[in-house]
Amino acid sequence: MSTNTPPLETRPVLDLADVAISVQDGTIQAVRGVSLQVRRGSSVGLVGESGSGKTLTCRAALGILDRGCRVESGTISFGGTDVSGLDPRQWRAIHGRRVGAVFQDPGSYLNPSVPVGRQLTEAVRAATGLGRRAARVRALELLTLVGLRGAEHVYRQIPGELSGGMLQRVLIAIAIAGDPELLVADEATTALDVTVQAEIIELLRRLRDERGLGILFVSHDLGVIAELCDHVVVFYAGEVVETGPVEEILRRPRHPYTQAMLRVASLGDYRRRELEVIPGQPPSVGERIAGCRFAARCAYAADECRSEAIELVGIGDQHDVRCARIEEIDLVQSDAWQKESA
Amino acid sequence: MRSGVLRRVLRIRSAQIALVILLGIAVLVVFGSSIAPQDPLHQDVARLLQGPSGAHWLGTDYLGRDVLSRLVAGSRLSVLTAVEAVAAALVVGALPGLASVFFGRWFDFIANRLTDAIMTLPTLVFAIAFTAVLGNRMTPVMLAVGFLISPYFFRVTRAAALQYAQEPYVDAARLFGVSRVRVVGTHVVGKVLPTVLVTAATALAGALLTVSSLTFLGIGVVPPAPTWGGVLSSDLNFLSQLPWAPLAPAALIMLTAGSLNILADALRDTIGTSGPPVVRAGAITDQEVDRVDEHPAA
Amino acid sequence: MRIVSSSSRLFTIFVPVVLLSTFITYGLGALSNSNPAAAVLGDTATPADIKRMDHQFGLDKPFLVQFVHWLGRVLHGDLGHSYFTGIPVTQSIGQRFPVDLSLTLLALVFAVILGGAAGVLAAVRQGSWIDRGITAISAVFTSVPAFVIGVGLVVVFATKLHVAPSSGYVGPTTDPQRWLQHMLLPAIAISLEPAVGVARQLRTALVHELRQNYVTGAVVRGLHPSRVLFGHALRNAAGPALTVLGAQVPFLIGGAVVTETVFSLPGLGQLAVSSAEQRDIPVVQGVLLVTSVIVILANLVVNAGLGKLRPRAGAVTA
Amino acid sequence: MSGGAQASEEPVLAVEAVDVYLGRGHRSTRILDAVSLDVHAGEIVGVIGETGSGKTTLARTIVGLVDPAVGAVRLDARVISGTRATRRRQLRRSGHVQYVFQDPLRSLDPDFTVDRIVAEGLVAQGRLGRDEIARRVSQALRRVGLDDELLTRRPAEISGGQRQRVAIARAIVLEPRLLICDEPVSALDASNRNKILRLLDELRTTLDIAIIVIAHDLSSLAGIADRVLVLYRGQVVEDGSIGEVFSRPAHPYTGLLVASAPNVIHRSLDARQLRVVSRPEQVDAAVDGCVFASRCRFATDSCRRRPPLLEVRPGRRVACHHHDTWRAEHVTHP
Repeated sequence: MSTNTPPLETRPVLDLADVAISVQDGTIQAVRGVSLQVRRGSSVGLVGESGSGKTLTCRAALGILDRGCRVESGTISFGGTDVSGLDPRQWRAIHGRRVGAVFQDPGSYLNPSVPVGRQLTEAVRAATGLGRRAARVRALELLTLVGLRGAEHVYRQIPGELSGGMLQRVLIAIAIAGDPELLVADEATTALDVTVQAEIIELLRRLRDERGLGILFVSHDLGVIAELCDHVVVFYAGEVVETGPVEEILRRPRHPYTQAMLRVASLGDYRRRELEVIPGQPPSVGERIAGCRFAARCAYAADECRSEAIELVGIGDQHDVRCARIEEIDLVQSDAWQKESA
Repeated sequence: MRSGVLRRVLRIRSAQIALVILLGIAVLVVFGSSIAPQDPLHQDVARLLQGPSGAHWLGTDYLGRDVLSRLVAGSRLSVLTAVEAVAAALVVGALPGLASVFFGRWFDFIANRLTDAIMTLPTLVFAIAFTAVLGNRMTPVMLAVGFLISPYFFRVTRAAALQYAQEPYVDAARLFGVSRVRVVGTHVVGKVLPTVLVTAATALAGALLTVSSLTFLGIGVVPPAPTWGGVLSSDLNFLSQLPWAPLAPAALIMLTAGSLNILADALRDTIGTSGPPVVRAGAITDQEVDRVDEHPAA
Repeated sequence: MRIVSSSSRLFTIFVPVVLLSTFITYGLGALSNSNPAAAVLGDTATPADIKRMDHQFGLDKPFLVQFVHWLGRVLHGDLGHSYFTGIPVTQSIGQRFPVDLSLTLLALVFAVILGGAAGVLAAVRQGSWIDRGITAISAVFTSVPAFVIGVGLVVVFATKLHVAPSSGYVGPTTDPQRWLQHMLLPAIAISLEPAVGVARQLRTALVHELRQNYVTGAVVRGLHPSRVLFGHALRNAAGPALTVLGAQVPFLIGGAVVTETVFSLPGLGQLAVSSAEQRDIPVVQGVLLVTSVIVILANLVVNAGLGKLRPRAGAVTA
Repeated sequence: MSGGAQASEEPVLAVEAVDVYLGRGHRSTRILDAVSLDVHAGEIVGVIGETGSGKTTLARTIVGLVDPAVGAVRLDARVISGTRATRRRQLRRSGHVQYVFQDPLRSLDPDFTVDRIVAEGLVAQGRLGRDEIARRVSQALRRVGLDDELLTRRPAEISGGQRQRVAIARAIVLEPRLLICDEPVSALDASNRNKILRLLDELRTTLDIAIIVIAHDLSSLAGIADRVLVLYRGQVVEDGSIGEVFSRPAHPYTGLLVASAPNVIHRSLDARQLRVVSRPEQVDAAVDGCVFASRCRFATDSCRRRPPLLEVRPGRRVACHHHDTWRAEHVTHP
């Protein structure tokens, strides 16, 4: 993360500093050196291919890592309190009250045999301690707040009777039931239809702006991140390779992987053309590689890239890149640009 | 057969032990009375109800007969009749279960109601009633028991077969013009087989307990003939003199049934980890019927 | 074939089942080649005597007519008379029925409590020594016939420790405490097998449920672990376990019949065995019918329980 | 490249106004409603539709896993829908129509090795000897960019992208006239998605086959499709060349679809301005009206009648009463 002083005077809601996560009982280090911050009213997007470590990072921040996975080093703190060593009982004070979460495949995160309203009321009561009746009233308000029409009717339905978009709205209502400062959304729009996805993004944007919710948004789709987030963290093979404000990353990506990712992303143009691909495949999770982990697939890779570990370097206002050849690449690209325009 | 399932099962230590025990039992079954150390029917009034000794390793019973010889000689009847029951159940249950892939909802409806009906008949009471009809012989009684447990085979096989028959690779094969029978033969049968094996092993253990229960009650055997349950039953009247006497026959029954159960568990675990969905016993069938509807015959 | 209501389910499923199982029961008796008249009248009977007797028992009519008549009488509570003693079958069954009913019900209660607790404990402490211990004990009990356990209990608690009676029966209305004393050991003996069945299924289902996303979801909502376990996971895992319990009832009754012998309880089992030896078909039919009805009733109860657990009937699934 | 540029005079596939129902008796529902579609050799046609649009049912109808109640499916002018079992088997064994299923992992038998999977169709034909089959299998694998060392692997032992290639190899080994790919890239990340799409693009020219790609989002069609058919709840709402349809959608639903697609560059339509704010209740209630009316911002009373699928320009069809006016109502505020 950049060493610049944060522009907002508020303390970050979520602060990850140099976090490393191991899987399979510590035998494989899947994520290393991740630092990121989320502030109230802002949204940070984690983007990367499957296996890049973005989901592990976000589950670590939620304190719900699977058995065999562990935060090896670094600190995770919520509003200044370090949570990396908390036990499940202590986490309960944070879950629902300070952080809510939504996931991909919303239906599976609800008990299939219990009406959604009862699950929402239950979450309201757990987070606020309200009485049964007051919690029910609050639950109906929340259903309306997340844009569900006919809250009374939806309240009584079981998950199997609702569409994916409705379920995700219910899950968002549950997540914000305790009025938390942070919402973690792990591929929350991935399985949805595009029109529904756009509506959910719209809803998240509204909650962020109106309630000052901080959002940590995980997606493999840079397009979705671009729609919602103001800050992007690009993951590749367990490391952060580039992080910065969303406009800057989209306009002038500096890491060759980010550049490649933008080239293969959907461009909003549907004419026939030769589609771009990134040659090769990412290294397997935890594979030991001296030097840059992207070097094997990188057109600019040189000997220096393969010998020693590359540091994340600040190159501008909150813009960091993990690339040893960033200056040379800039030169090559501006040359190419000049030739093209000449 | 799913490649390597058996090989993986045999890598499990408990399964190895179980298999060794079962092989030992199989030797007893095959050679039976010919390897019994003494004549299982020979009565020795001079040695009634004796404890273990050099001459009689497991002691003698109330007629002075050698308990070890009676147990060894009784293996064949005790185990083979159980095998008969399971074989009958396999034929009556598993084959129609597999065939249910081919037939429509009416076959399904009737088969399921019939299955429900058979499952309400209490096995032992039915077996007892059967001796009233057909006389006190073991084989027909156990065929009847096989009939009663066939619904379990039917359900397990049917559920598994229908599940696999709906996989897209089955559709894919059908789109190549492969006939239904051949599709089921190549893509379904092999995957259902381990599940059927698990059921068979469990059912065999259960049938063994049923045989011993029946022989314990004196049903299905004509007195001097030795059986495991019969030895146990005769010991029961002399508990005050020889309280540990039931141990040997009980242990024999437990070892056999236990080994079968361990083998079934090992098999189940192996299938479970290698991919195919776990078939829940006695799962409610209406949903399956619905799924069949959505699968128009072509 | 979607279930519209429980009453239509009753008609589409249980009525055919009851009809079929009674038919099998009756058919079994009728198929027997043994001629009751000849058996009762002995070697000296003349063909005319036998014919008269056949007519008296209704055995000269076509099979289906006999079945319908028999069914009609059964519906009026008439199971016929014993060929030998002439005592109404309902009377001899009525005397012994309470023994088996007490035994079965008590055993079911034990099975639910023991199996439920063991299954939940094993699933929650999955992989621990508690789980392995429960699994090992389960493996032992599935391999032991109920009567062997009964014999073991008699040896330990009655013959050695003298803390429980080894035989006999006292009605619950006569003396509830002594009833329980007499029932305790046999009920435990036959409850262990179904308890193991429940425990194993519950463990499997609960382990499966605890891995589901909705459990993770409940955790990040800050719900109390007991709420997650009992309010969510167990609710969904209980269904398969209950189904297994229902499927165990026929075996439970079988266990009861054998265990009666061990504890010298005057129940249906002894009646069944002695009438089977004598080929007293009406009595055998009666016992089979009554035990089948117990099974069907138990399954109705289980189904009602399943209905409560599952989402509303007719729910649209996507 | 404009729509239908490579069209020969006779389409390989002609779907003629098919209605498809699924389910039995009173639970039967209409999944496809008067859907028609032509595909020519060397052409890729995209079918785009969201959950419940009937896109997979359309694919299953074309390959003959589902029979249409009304209408017909023709391959090279011969009817192939609703035929008898023997004729159907004959058609299937010909291998002219091939289907690449949505989920490559589940559509490949986990117990089979790659060579057996790819050979299955040839074995079913029973025409070729073992050596010839082996030769064709390895040729098909090379064509999709896989090498022979994969032959003895099982589906679980290869990557997601490789599985999809195996599924495509299994289809093209039979030298089909028509290839239908159901969501061929939805399970893949962006780079692997583009690799598979490039492969399809290559196959259509090298093999001169007609290809239908079914997708739920635009990115799975981008760059390869010539024409696109937009399905909404079982009806075709718009079709035409992909460039035209997506750069200037004529149906409000297509507009919403384009505007909703996540995008890293500036777009011309704003989804927020296309969503329903309020609408006359009676439009909602109309059973025989426009299928999209309940979600359409521009719906009026006239939308209680079903709009016909009109050919507004050669090769461009739209089913909307307001197709030429709604864009004018859509005002972009800065």
